[in-house]
Amino acid sequence: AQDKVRLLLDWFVNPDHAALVIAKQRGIFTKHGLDVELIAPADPNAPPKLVAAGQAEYAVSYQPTLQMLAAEGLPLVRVGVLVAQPLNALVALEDGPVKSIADFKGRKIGYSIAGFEEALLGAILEKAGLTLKDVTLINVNFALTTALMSRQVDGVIGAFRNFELNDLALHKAKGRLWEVEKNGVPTYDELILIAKRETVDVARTKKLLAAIVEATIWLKANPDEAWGIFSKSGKELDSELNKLAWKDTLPLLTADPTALDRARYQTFADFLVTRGLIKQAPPLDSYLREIK
Amino acid sequence: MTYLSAAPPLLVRDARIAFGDRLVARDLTLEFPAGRTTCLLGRSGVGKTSLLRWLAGLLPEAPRAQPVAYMAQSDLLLPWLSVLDNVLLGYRLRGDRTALASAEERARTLLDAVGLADRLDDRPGQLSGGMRQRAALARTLCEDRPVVLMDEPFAHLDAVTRLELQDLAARLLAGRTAVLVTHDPLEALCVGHQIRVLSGTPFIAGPAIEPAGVVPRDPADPALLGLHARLVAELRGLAP
Amino acid sequence: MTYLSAAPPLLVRDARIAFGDRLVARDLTLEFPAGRTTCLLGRSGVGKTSLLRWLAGLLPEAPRAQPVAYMAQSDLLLPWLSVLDNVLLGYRLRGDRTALASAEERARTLLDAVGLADRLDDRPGQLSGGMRQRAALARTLCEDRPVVLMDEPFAHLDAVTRLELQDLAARLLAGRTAVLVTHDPLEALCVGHQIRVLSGTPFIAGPAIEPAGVVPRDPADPALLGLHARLVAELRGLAP
Amino acid sequence: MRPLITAVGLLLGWEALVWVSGVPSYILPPPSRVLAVLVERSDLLLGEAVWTATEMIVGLLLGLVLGATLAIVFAASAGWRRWALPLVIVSQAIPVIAIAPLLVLWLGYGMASKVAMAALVIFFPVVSALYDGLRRTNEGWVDLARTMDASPRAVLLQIRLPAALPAFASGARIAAAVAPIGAVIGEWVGASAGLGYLMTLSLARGQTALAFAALVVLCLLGLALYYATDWAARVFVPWQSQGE
Amino acid sequence: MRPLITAVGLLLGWEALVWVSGVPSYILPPPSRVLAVLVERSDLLLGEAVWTATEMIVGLLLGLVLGATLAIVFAASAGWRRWALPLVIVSQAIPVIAIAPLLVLWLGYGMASKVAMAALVIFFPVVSALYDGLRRTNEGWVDLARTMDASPRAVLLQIRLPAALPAFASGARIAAAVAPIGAVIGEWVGASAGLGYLMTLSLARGQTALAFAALVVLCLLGLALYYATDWAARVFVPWQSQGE
Ligand SMILES: Nc1ncnc2c1ncn2[C@@H]1O[C@H](COP(=O)(O)OP(=O)(O)OP(=O)(O)O)[C@@H](O)[C@H]1O
Ligand SMILES: Nc1ncnc2c1ncn2[C@@H]1O[C@H](COP(=O)(O)OP(=O)(O)OP(=O)(O)O)[C@@H](O)[C@H]1O
Ligand SMILES: [Mg+2]
Ligand SMILES: [Mg+2]
Repeated sequence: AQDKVRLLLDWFVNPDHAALVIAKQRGIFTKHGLDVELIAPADPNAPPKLVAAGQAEYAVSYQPTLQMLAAEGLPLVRVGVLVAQPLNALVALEDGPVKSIADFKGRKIGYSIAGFEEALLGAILEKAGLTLKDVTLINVNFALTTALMSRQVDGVIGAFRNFELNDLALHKAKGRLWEVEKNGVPTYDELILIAKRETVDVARTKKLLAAIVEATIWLKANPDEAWGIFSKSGKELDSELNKLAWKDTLPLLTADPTALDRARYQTFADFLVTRGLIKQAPPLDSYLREIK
Repeated sequence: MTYLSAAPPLLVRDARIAFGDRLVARDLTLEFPAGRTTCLLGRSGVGKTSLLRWLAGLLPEAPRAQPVAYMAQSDLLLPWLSVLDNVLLGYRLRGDRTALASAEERARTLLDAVGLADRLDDRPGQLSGGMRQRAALARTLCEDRPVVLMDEPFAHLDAVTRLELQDLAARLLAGRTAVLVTHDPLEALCVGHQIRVLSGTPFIAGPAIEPAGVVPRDPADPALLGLHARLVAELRGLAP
Repeated sequence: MTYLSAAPPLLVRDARIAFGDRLVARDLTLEFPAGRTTCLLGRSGVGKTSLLRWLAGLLPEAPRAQPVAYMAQSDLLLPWLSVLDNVLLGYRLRGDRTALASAEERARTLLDAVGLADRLDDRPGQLSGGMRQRAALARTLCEDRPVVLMDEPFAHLDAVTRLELQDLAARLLAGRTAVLVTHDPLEALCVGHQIRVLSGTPFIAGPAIEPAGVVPRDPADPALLGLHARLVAELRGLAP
Repeated sequence: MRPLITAVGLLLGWEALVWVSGVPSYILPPPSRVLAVLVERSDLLLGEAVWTATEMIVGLLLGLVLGATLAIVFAASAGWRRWALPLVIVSQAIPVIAIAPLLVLWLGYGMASKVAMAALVIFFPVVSALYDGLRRTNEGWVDLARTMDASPRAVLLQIRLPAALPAFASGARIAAAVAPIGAVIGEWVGASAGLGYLMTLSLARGQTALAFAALVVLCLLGLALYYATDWAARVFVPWQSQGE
Repeated sequence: MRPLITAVGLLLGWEALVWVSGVPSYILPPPSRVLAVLVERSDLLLGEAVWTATEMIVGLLLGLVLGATLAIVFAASAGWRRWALPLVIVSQAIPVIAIAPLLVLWLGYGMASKVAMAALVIFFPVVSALYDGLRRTNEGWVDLARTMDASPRAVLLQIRLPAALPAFASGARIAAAVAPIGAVIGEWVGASAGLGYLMTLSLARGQTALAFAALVVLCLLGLALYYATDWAARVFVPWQSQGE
């Protein structure tokens, strides 16, 4: 019998989820004895909580989010990784007035609420000799590129490097991008897989990760065929932007979803403490689980 | 269709009726004899409606002793019910299905008697003012209660219909304790076993006037003429 | 306070009044003479109110020729206005400030005449039924129009007030073309220059009855007695 | 004919607005482009519209039933009113993000949780308007019913309720008009589906024309539901005024 | 006293719900914890509450004025009604995310755009209820006014409008109850302050108790606004029934 598994995505289905979608569509999960239901939630805040409450076995989340939730006492553990590097970036228009980070002084920066973008920005600005007080922060929700293109803001933080530049390009604009990890922010895993601490099923998780590995290998080898499968898995997925992002995303997908770099988590936890997002770093073992 | 069980008398003892600081009656003591029809006369605004509402138990301090049928000065027909259903309203409200079923016959007869036999299914909005009043009258009489209180029940009726319905009412009120407010002294003399004139502020009730003979009396009866003059004089505020 | 300019006659020519397939009048031709008061009598539901509404231009097909003052069968007082403001409603609605200012005096006088001098600031909800009707009457008379249409204006008044207000109305209607619906043949005989009885479905108007003498006539006048009997007979549906 | 003229007029007005104000098309696309997308992606839009329409209709029906029931309960019982009325008022202040996980926990990822949220938005105008209507019955009728020994229950159901139906219709109209947004808000709960989801997705991905195409479909659904409700209200509540 | 008992009772009910249903506290924190946070972070909460309260009140006032104006215009003019009524209905179906960029473009990131969004949510119950009320005036009064040669304008303003004030009050009550959510929705538009903003932020950081503390403050604001409106409606519209 197939093992029924509910996997909550972090947001709407997009090329970041390529490995998961391909594993499902090509029957790789089934092959590993899993019947995986991919659920795209409308509310990006909900998945970790629902996993903690046992409403799903796994969720896709972000390392900073996991660390903040763990600090708040949510019983979550990281069991794998999908994108083992930051995607987040600070973006401005190339033909705009901002040529370097220092140019942001006195300007407006938009972000979409995820809880920690303010902290990222603070670190980036400090590296350039500015503080958060030197800029006006504006929550533009998910309309990052719109806010940028209409020049209501001079830059946006929270843009994903594989999406927002393409989005700008589609609108015939060019973006200038600063990667967070090269500008004062310690590196971190953008997309991870989390589960409930008390009930992690190691055997099942192994199968899941194995399926993801297999799917990742296949799709990196057959990007065009994989795009065909991905874009047909949902009517709304077949868009020009996804097609462009697909190309940029595939190299970012990690080849080894089981890998865990504890030092990276320790450093980032310290970073979160310094930025005042959490009071105290929870013990690493309380929210990290290596599945080998 | 007459009421067989003994109807109670209506007693008002030391009643006080007031709206804010407008005192309508004070230390009011009155008795309406059992099984008889009393007509109330009085100048406009003296307090007839207020007294009737007091008797019906509708004023805050008023006790509510026995079941009454009450016909207000305005017709109070429900616009969403047909004429027939309006007449049966009491039975519908009490939710007694068997009583409702048996009352329907009575309601049809009454509506026929008030000349609305062909308007059973009309909504009140389609009726003329007098028709509405007749429907309200039918509803009150259909209630079949030992005590009946009626506030100007014939005000919107033409002279002929009025006489017919006075007769009908007098017949159906036989044996019941009824209080009927009217502005027409002659009407009071025809349908009332006794007549009381209210006057003054706060009002007091004049002595009971009891014309001879059985109700309904013939309005042409010359004996009523003298009483008529007396009533008008009382209304004018002159002692009899 | 009398109307000085010439009041027009009211003409109804080949009128048809109907509600859905209920035909109230057909090929109706009637004239109400200028400057005189016509009383309409008729059985309940015959079509008096409908005719009055036709004359007021309120029915869909009705023409609206001259300014009228219209008093409906129900009082139609606005609950949010004081009695005084209700009486001045027409002036307020027309928004003519000078007319409004000068009419206020007239309104007070009229309210005094109908016995509501001490209730000027009351809301209609605080009045008795008869008081409401008197306020509506005052409003209609305050309008000072050449044509006045009144639907049972005295229905809720006691006999004494009724006589007083009949006098008042007769005085104020002098020189105006007035149509007054009533159910009391004696009242019609007292205040009307001429009287017409409506009967039948669709209704026709009987011949004009014109009692001798000037209005308001004395109700005790024995000459009226014969006419009274004739009117009641006509109402009964018997040819005179 | 007339609604068509109105619609064309509004579209022309929108097009003119875009041209005159010079709003960039990634903020407000001109209707010509939206119409093109509407045709092109009609398949996708239709699928999501069915989902949203179901939420709207079920939410509205639920809201009407729930709203009417609560209003009647409030009118009947001072106790309930004291406890539950503040709760009902407060329920209107709760943003979906605060209780979305709770709804999923109780109702799952499917349509139930979305409809529950939609109904929460939709039911309030009905409770409020109907309860108001029930409170302001012509007192004469109530007095009459009391003299007829009517139980409070009979007064409520046979006098106050029919008298308050125009108020109910009024509340139902408001409810019908907010049903689309109720459904869209509901789509924030549970799994992604529906026009609201499509809109969020395409706005975040810069596909403004698709988002507005979804919006146009949503508006059409809203208009249809409103006019259907309005029509039903006219047919089933022919008497209009509260009083006499 | 009574509201206090009710409040305590409701809090106990909430606590019981948490214990009985076993909802984890990061989804629905027990009131005891929320109250602790409420006290602890009262400074922060108060600051955000002032912001949101301002949006609510300004939005409500704007909504009342705008709603009343539109309802009167609709009642006065069939032309306006034909063009603008569908627009008003459709305006209720528009999710904030679709027009947020547009609002920001026109009104900037300050309070104006938030108030505009809040007013858009709030004004509809007022238009709808008042317009309904204006349509169902006792026809006898209107006929009377016509015989008095009243202009349509005078009939509207002096007869229909006062007669429809109870309906307006009814709409205003609904508007007051949705004002908090209107303000929160408004905060979706480029906000960096307000209770809605605080809630989103703390939910994203897993600080559920703080989010619910903000929600409690929002609910209290909502209740206060509702009861203030209710009181005003009773005082200024003492006559209740539409008809006679
Ligand atoms: N709005 C209406 N819809 C349908 N039928 C109506 C309407 N108004 C009046 N009628 C009918 O028209 C006829 C005449 O009514 P009208 O009110 O004119 O009578 P009336 O002579 O004034 O009676 P009353 O003395 O009882 O006031 C009646 O049969 C009545 O049922
Ligand atoms: N709800 C009320 N609020 C204030 N005053 C009232 C109210 N009802 C009646 N009154 C006052 O009480 C007095 C008596 O009114 P009531 O209606 O009993 O008179 P009535 O004798 O029936 O008069 P009518 O013959 O005109 O119907 C009047 O002065 C009236 O203004
Ligand atoms: Mg009375
Ligand atoms: Mg009539």
